[in-house]
Amino acid sequence: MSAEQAENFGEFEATALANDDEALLIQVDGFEGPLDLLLTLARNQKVDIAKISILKLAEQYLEFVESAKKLNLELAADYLVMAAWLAYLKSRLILPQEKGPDGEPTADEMATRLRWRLQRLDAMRAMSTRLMGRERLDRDVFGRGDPEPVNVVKLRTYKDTMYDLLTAYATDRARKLGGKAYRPQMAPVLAIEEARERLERMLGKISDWSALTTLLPFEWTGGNRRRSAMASTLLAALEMARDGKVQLQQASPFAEIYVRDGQRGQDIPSEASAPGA
Amino acid sequence: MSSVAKMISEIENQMDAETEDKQGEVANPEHLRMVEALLFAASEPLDQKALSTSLPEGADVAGVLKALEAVYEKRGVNLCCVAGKYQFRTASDLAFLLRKEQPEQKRLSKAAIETLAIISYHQPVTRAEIEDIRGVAMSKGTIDILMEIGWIKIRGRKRTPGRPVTYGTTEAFLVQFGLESIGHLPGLDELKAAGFLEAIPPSGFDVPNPSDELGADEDPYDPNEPEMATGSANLDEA
Amino acid sequence: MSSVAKMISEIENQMDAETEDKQGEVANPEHLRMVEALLFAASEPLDQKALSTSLPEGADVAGVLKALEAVYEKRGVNLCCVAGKYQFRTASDLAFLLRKEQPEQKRLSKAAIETLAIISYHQPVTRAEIEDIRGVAMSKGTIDILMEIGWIKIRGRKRTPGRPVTYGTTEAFLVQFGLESIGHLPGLDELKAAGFLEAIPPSGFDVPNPSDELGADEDPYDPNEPEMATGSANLDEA
Repeated sequence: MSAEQAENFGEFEATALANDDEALLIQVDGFEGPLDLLLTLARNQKVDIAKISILKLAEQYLEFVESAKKLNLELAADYLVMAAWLAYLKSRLILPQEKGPDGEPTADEMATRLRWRLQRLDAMRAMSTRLMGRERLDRDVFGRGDPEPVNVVKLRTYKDTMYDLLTAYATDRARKLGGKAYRPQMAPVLAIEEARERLERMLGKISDWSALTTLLPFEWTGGNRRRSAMASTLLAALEMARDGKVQLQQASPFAEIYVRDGQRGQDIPSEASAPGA
Repeated sequence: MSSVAKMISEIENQMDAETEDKQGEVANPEHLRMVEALLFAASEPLDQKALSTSLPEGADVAGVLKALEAVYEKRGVNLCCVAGKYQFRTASDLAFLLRKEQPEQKRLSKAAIETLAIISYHQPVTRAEIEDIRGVAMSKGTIDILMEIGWIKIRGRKRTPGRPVTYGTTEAFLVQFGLESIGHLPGLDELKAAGFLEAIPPSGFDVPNPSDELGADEDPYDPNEPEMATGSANLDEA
Repeated sequence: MSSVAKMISEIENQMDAETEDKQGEVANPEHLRMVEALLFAASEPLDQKALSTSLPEGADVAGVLKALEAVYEKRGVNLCCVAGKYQFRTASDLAFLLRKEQPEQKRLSKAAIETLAIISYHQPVTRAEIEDIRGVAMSKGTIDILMEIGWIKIRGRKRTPGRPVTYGTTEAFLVQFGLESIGHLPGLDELKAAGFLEAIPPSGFDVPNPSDELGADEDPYDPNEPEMATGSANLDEA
C-alpha cells in the first residue's frame, strides 16, 4: 500500500449494514460502491478525470483490494467484480492494441467508457450538491406563517315543495281533530245490539207489515255499510221474533222480509198489498 | 403614468407625509424588508419587542411599522395592529374572495314543515294558536328556523291580553312554493280532490282562507313596542 | 425624497417598465389587490387557473402576476413561481432572520441525496439506470425514504423487457426546492452539453431532457399491474 493510500484509507473500517438489503455484506466504510471508490482514487491523481490514466487507476484499485484482503476485510461482491474487470482491462491495456474476441470493444474504448462513467458520477455528485444547496422552503425561505383559510359558506336551499306543505297541513290537522289518544279505526259494522235497540224503539211506531229495508238506519248507506246494517238488523229481528216480540215473513228466497209488531193480529198480508216490494 | 404606478405613487405620497411627521426620521428600507418578512412568516401576531430582538440594534421598529402600515394601507394585504401586536391580514373588503360558497340541499324537519303549513293557512296566527292547532307545545327552534330561512315573519300583534305577536308568511315563502299569493293556497275541496284529505273529513275540520291583510283583531307590528310577558300560551284559552 | 419613498419610487419605475412592455396594457389595480390577497391568504401555491376563477371574468391574471412580481421583487417578501404556481415567500437573503433552529427532521443519507439528484435530472429513470450511474446496487430503503418525503413518485413503466417502473419527481419537490419546473433544474444545460443525460446506456445522438411527459419508451404507471421480477443491475454489463 502506498503512503498516499495509507493516508486516505488506512483508517477504513468494515461496517455491517443492519436492517438493510445488504445486511450480509461488508461495506468499506465511507465508500458508496466500487465506482465511488474509483472516483476517489481518480481524484487523488489530481488530474482532470477526462484525462485520467485508467491503467494507473486500475492498478490503484487492485492494490486497494489487496490491502483490504490483508486486513482480513471481506469486500462486498461488487467490489470484487469490479476488481476482476479492472484486472482484465489492465492486462489488455498493457498488451498492444487489438480487437477483443467477438467484436468486443478495444481496451481504449473500455477505458474511455469507464472514464465517462466516472465523469458522469462526478457531475451528478456536483448536481446533487447544487440541488441541496438551493434555498429550501421552510428552511431558508418561508411561506405565510398564518394563512387565512377559505371560509366555506353553505348555501342552503330547501327541497320542500307545495306537496310537502299540503301533506303536512292535512296530516297535522287530521291528527289534531282525531284527538291525541289512539283510536283504532272501526270497521263499518252495525252492532247487533245496536240494531236490536233501534228495532225495539221503532216497534210502537211502525205500521203493520213493514219491509225490513225501510227500517235500516238512514246513515248506513252504501256498499259494505248497508250490507252490515241489513245483516245486523235481520239478526236482531230474528232474535226478537224468537222472543215473540215481532213477527217476520218472507214470500220466497231473497224476497223482501216483512216485520210487524208481535202484539198485532195474525193476518198475513197478501203479496199484492205488501208495501214497497 | 400607468394606473398601477399612480397607485404606488399615492402610497409614496402617504409615505412622505408619514416620514415628515417624524421630522426627518426615515425608516431604514432594509429594516422595512426585515419586518415585512418577519411578520409574513410569523404564525402569530408579533409585538414591537419581539420584532426588535430580530432587528439590528437601535432599529426604529415603531417607525418601520408606521411606514409599513402606510405602504400596505391600500393594498390587498394590510398591516393590522391588534392588542399591540402586528400581523398582515388580507384587506377586509376582499374577504369575499376567501369565501367559497357551497350549495347544500336540505329538508325541513317534520315539526317545522307542519308549523309552516299552519302559519300559512291560519295567518295571522299566534304561537299559542299554532300550539293549539298542532296539539303540541312548540320548541323555540322551530319558529327560529323558519324566520332564519325567511319564510315567515312577525306581522302584527293580536288584540288579546298579552298582545302576542302574530306570524305570517313572506314573499320568499310564496316564491319557494310557487304561489301567486297566499289566497291561492288550495281550499278544503281542492285538498280533498287532490287526495290530501279523507273524503269525509272529521267533523269540525275547516280550512281557513288565509290573507295578507291585517286581521280584525290584529295590530301592525311595531318592533319598538316593549315586549310584554309572553308566557307560553294557555292551551285552554284558545 | 425619503429613502423609503425612493425605494418605492424605484419599484414604480420597474412597474412602468413592466407595463410598457405590455404595450399600454395596464394591470388593473383592483385585480392586483385581489391576487395579492389571494396569494397572501393561501398556504399553498396557486396556479393561474385557480386565481382566475376568483377574479372577475376577463381579468389579465398573467399580467397582474407579472406586475406583482415586479412590485415585490426587492421587498422582504417575494412572489415566486414554483411548479408553475405562484406563492409569496420571504426573500432568500433574509433567511438568517427566520431560520428556525429546528434540527432537520430527517437528514438524508448521501445515497438518498444522490439518488434524488439522479432521479430529478434523468427522469423518467428506472432503478437499474440509477444503479448504473451510481455503480452500486441500491438499498430498497433509499427509494422508500424519498417516496415517503413525497419528493419522488412512480410515474410509468419502461417499454423494455421486465417493464421496470420509472421514477420521477413530484410537485412537492419543485415547491420544496423553489423550482418553476423540471426544466429549471440548476446546471441542466451543462449536463446536457456534456452528454451526461444521454439515454443509459448511451444509445446515439438523441439527448433527452428530463421531462414530466411520458417518455417515448414509457407507459403510464398502472398500480394494479402485477409486479415483475426486477433484479438489480448487472455491473459487469456496463
